[in-house]
Amino acid sequence: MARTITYIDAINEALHQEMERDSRVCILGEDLGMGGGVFKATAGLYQKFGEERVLDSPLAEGIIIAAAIGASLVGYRPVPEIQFADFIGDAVDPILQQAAKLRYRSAGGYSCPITIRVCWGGGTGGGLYHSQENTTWFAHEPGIRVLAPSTAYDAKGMLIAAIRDENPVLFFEHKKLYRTAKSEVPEEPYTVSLDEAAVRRPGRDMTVLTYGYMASVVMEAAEEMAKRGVDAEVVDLRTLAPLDKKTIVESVRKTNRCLIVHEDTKTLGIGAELSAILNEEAFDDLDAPIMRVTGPDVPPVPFSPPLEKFFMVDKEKVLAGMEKLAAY
Amino acid sequence: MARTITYIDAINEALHQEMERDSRVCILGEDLGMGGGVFKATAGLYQKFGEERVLDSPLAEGIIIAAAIGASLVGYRPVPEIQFADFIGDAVDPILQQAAKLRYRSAGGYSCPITIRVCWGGGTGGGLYHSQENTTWFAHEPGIRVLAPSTAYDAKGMLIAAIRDENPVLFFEHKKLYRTAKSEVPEEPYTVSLDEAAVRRPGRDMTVLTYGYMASVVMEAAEEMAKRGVDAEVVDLRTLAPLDKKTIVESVRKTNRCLIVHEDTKTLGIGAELSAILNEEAFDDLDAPIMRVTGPDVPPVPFSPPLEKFFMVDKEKVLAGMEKLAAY
Amino acid sequence: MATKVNRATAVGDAPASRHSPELLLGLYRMMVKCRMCDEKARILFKQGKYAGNFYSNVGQEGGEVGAAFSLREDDWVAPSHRDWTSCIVKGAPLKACFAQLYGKTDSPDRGKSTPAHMGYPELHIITPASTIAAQLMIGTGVAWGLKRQAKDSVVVSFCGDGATSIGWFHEALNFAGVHRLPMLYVVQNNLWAESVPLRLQTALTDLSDRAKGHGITGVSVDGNDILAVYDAATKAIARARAGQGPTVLECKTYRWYGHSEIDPAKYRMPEEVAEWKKKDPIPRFEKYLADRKLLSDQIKKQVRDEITREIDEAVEFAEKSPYPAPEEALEHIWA
Amino acid sequence: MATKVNRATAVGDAPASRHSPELLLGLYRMMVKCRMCDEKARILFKQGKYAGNFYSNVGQEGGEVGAAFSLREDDWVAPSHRDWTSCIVKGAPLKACFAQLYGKTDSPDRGKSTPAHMGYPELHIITPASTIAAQLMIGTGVAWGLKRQAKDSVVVSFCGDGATSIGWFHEALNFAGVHRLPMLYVVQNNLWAESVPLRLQTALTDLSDRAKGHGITGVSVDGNDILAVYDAATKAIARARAGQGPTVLECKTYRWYGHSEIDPAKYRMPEEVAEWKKKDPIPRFEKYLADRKLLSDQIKKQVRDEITREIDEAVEFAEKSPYPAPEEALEHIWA
Ligand SMILES: Cc1ncc(C[n+]2csc(CCOP(=O)(O)OP(=O)(O)O)c2C)c(N)n1
Ligand SMILES: Cc1ncc(C[n+]2csc(CCOP(=O)(O)OP(=O)(O)O)c2C)c(N)n1
Ligand SMILES: [Mg+2]
Ligand SMILES: [Mg+2]
Repeated sequence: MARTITYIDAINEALHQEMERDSRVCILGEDLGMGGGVFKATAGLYQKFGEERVLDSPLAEGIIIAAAIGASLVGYRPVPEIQFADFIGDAVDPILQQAAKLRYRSAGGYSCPITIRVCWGGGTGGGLYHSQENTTWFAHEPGIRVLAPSTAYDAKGMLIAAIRDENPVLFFEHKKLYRTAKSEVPEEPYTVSLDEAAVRRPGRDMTVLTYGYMASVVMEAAEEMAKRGVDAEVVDLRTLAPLDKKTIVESVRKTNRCLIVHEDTKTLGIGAELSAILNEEAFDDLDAPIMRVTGPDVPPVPFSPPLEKFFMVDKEKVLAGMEKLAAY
Repeated sequence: MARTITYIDAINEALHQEMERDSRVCILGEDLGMGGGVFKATAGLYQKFGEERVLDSPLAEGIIIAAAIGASLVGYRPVPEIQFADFIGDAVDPILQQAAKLRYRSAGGYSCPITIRVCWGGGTGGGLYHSQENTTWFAHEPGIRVLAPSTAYDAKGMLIAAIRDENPVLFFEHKKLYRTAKSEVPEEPYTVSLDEAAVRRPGRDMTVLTYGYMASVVMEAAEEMAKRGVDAEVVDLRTLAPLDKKTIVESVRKTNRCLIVHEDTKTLGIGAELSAILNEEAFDDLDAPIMRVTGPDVPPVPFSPPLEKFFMVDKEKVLAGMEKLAAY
Repeated sequence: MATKVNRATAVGDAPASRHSPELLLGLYRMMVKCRMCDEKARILFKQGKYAGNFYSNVGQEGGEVGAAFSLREDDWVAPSHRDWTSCIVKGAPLKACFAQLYGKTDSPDRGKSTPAHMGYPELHIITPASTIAAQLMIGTGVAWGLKRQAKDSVVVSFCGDGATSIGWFHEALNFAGVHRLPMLYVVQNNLWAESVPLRLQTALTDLSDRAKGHGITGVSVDGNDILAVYDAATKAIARARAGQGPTVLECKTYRWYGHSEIDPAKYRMPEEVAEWKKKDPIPRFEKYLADRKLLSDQIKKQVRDEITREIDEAVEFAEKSPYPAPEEALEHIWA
Repeated sequence: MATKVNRATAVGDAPASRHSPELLLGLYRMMVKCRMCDEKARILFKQGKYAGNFYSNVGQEGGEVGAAFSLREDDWVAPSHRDWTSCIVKGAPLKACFAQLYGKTDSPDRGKSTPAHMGYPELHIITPASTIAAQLMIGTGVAWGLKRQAKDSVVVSFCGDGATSIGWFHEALNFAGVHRLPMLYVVQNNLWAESVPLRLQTALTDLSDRAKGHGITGVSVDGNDILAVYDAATKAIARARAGQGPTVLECKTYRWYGHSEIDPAKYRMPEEVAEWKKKDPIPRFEKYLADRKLLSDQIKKQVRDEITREIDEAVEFAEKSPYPAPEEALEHIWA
């Protein structure tokens, strides 16, 4: 039975259900056991499954990921947490040089089914070190899935699918969605494909590619544009690596125009790859340049409220981008 | 007076001269003092300037960079070395969260004039962990220059310019160029702009954007294509961040076609941003899609010789790309 | 400020057992000031006066003041997230400190960094980043530079118990050990890293033993005994100045409130909190001073009144200070 | 292989001072085998038979064999770049080992990884990456998993002196300390990390003191005395099996050749090298065995002849093994 719950409750429910279903699933990270996590994503797990399966780790992202990798080699399916994307630095090597390449370097002899949950994104006053997006570093490297769900429904279904997937997965959760994103979510466990983008709103006049918190901002803008006579198709990527090229390219082939919206800084954000792919695969269908509405190329996100507002993409900025594209 | 020297000798000479000129310049890293470095980039410096200024550090990339940052705060201009790009993981946070953001987070109160030398690139049998390119991680972040010279002349002039620059700089040296790239290099110190791409070969029919070792491969291919009747303009980016958009865009506006060639894996390589920029700024001038000839999306670079050959972009692959673009 | 004079003269020459009355009152005054500023910062946050978050140091003032009080102007401080008050000890004007909370243009970083991450270039306070242990590494680099310049300045760097688990902490100590750098690593062991208790953080009992893994000096003291901290710190600083290398100084203490202002800290037993509140470093030091006839109720009141006035002024100043213009977001990226 | 039986029975039950002749000869044979394979690998590299690079372990066999010899099949090994021969000790067929050098399809990774980075899933040898200390961290994770499964298997992980400076080394030890994991960290202290001498690496004299920073057991032994290593390792392994936690075992030793086959190692004094060659662990153990009438020239020759035959076969096999097809580069990325 479905009920309306928040993004964070969806994540919490997915964790509860997968841990119940499969005793190999275990959790480790900072402040997530007794504390239940900064945002309470792991609330109740410690109480239900105990310290053996829900471990408050020492403050060291490197060993959090490496311990998960090691445990996966003896049959566990660990779900380590990186508290904020901004603090993933110590774990970049464990994630990209170890986890993402383990299958490859052993020619399939070892596999590494871990799901790394990471909280990302700005717009909550977190400042320079509690707001970042660094999906690019990871999406650049083959061998690890990079996911960024935007709805409560996807958050639950994709997290369950990720835990069951044999590949290492980075599961990026946008902190602004935790309590604002709500959807009908079935009580029972279910999975959402890790290979498919979602067409959130079909449309004829342009395609808007986006993901994460921006997906909701774009949806609002699209409705507004509809009133102004522009019918936008909104594609929520959901997976940042590998990308669902098929859905993306087909949509733009149909609408002939494409706007990319992301919160990340412009240069080498996910939008860069999207634009390059479309140029390669839908060039003859393009009636206008592919445009990007993104964070500016400044360190994300300066603290003071006017600076944060300047950084963040909002509905007005998206509308301006859509108007510009439509007018081209 | 200019003589013909190798890329590595050019780097070595730049270091000698800058250390002579400015007592604030100092060097630290692994295996670079008494040993003179894996590739001998720092040969003779220890003997000339002593342990105080040429320091063999403990095996810890994090403190190598952080010590350099700290020393820069009390007036030094450190030139730390990361032995291989593959091992930069431990220093990702010091580089991107500390060095690149220090000026910003202190609103100019502190600055961080360090030049981080990094050896990168494949094609020398180095396998999965002595071949990588990860320029994308760094070029994605504002606040740090990312350079990748392709000639001995540029190597010297850009390294000197980098050391004198007030910004933190990542200076990527391609290991395959060390002894193969030779050019006329003045004996005296000189600088090369850190803001400008170089048009290596003017041409009318297409623009090829490239950098690093690939620049020499592309030059050969371009000469070959000239014989086949296609006159390619070759632009060597030299700087990967910030990019010299002006030169890039102007070239493509003129030739109306663009091929991007890099050694890095395709997805979210520097080529992605180039393509996106051109799409935004030269769309109406494009007679064909922007195409990319790059490493495949596999962990760079598998060891066994046939696998490495499969991975690396070579003249034949570039020629095939140029033919395809010309025929579009 | 009278304390400035004290600081310059009282240190080094006076044996630890004979602290001058001026020094003792200076320490006292500074502890009270830190406490009151911190409590004010908490209230302002609860009132919604500024965005972001705040990490209270209340309860830990013994370590904060004791370790940094004797520093000279040319010494450096590398604070972490819980050390906003260390800027006050190093001499930062309260106006700047409160402007920092508000993200206003009169903060040293014009609102770029969060309330917790205050730096002050003129006072050699390194603007912190959140990354745990980064300040220790950069501070170590500063110490390396100072040593090479043959200066006798030192660097004092603060961190918590949790920070001693991350690899970079060890890289810093190891490097400082090799080069006998003029560093003092103050570990404020408050038993918790967010909700993670010490037993899940480390197998050690004394975090000063971290030093043993790097061949450097380690000392553990009661962090709520400001004189114990002060004595250990001045000794370590004197050793550092004399080229005798770095010290890890563990201050055993406790944070009274949640990890940050948004943490109700339900993971801790109320008894534990109550127990530690009894060990409050301020009344304890007040008793010490009163026993020596150095402190009366009148002086106490006078100290608090003066500080209250200073704080009120600073808050008013911060509130009036303008926000940065939005486009300032584009400044200070490139040289 | 006769040694397999020895390994299973000789350990734990036999007190360290009374090693059975079978065990002693098994250790001897394995040391010689490692030496001969390694020297062969060097020659093949010099002959240009394979690409990449090779990191010789010659001189360090005492630590390599002594630490891993007593392992059971269900135990794990986490090697680093200089530990190709540890795979041999753990039981990897020489054919696979030499195919690894050549990057052929009969290597466990079908040519994906370099010569130095051999793994062997069936034998629980973790395929290494170059990143220094990564193997310690992942090995620690394996130990965590084993402990939670209430297995009594252990993990032995190798690294060098240089590796003890990087933060991840400490994160691993700290985690193993908190959870008392069944880990043995073998530090092959060969005095150099590439060209960096120990004095610039650490302020410590004994690298087993790294353990003190994490509240775990540390032991230093003469790495060229195979019995000293064997005894210390079996004791540590027994403790680990019994749930008594991890150990850092420093083996003081020396690498005879350059850091890798492309390093002429001019930074070392010839006297130092000569001095250490005199301490060669093999003749030293031969004398021990001969003194006890366990080794004759004839047995020595026999051992060497047998191993030579085995190596020759393995090399021939590796040479004949096919290279992977180029398109295999696209395989094994995704599940
Ligand atoms: C590398 C990194 N990981 C995680 C965090 C999030 N974080 C901020 S403070 C903190 C706990 C710090 O504990 P401790 O070192 O004991 O200091 P305390 O807060 O108790 O003063 C954590 C996990 C961070 N800032 N940096
Ligand atoms: C993180 C990292 N940094 C640098 C290197 C390059 N590197 C390979 S081996 C080595 C020295 C290792 O020294 P030590 O740990 O003493 O081992 P040894 O080679 O002496 O056996 C270095 C610096 C690396 N592989 N990984
Ligand atoms: Mg703490
Ligand atoms: Mg060594």
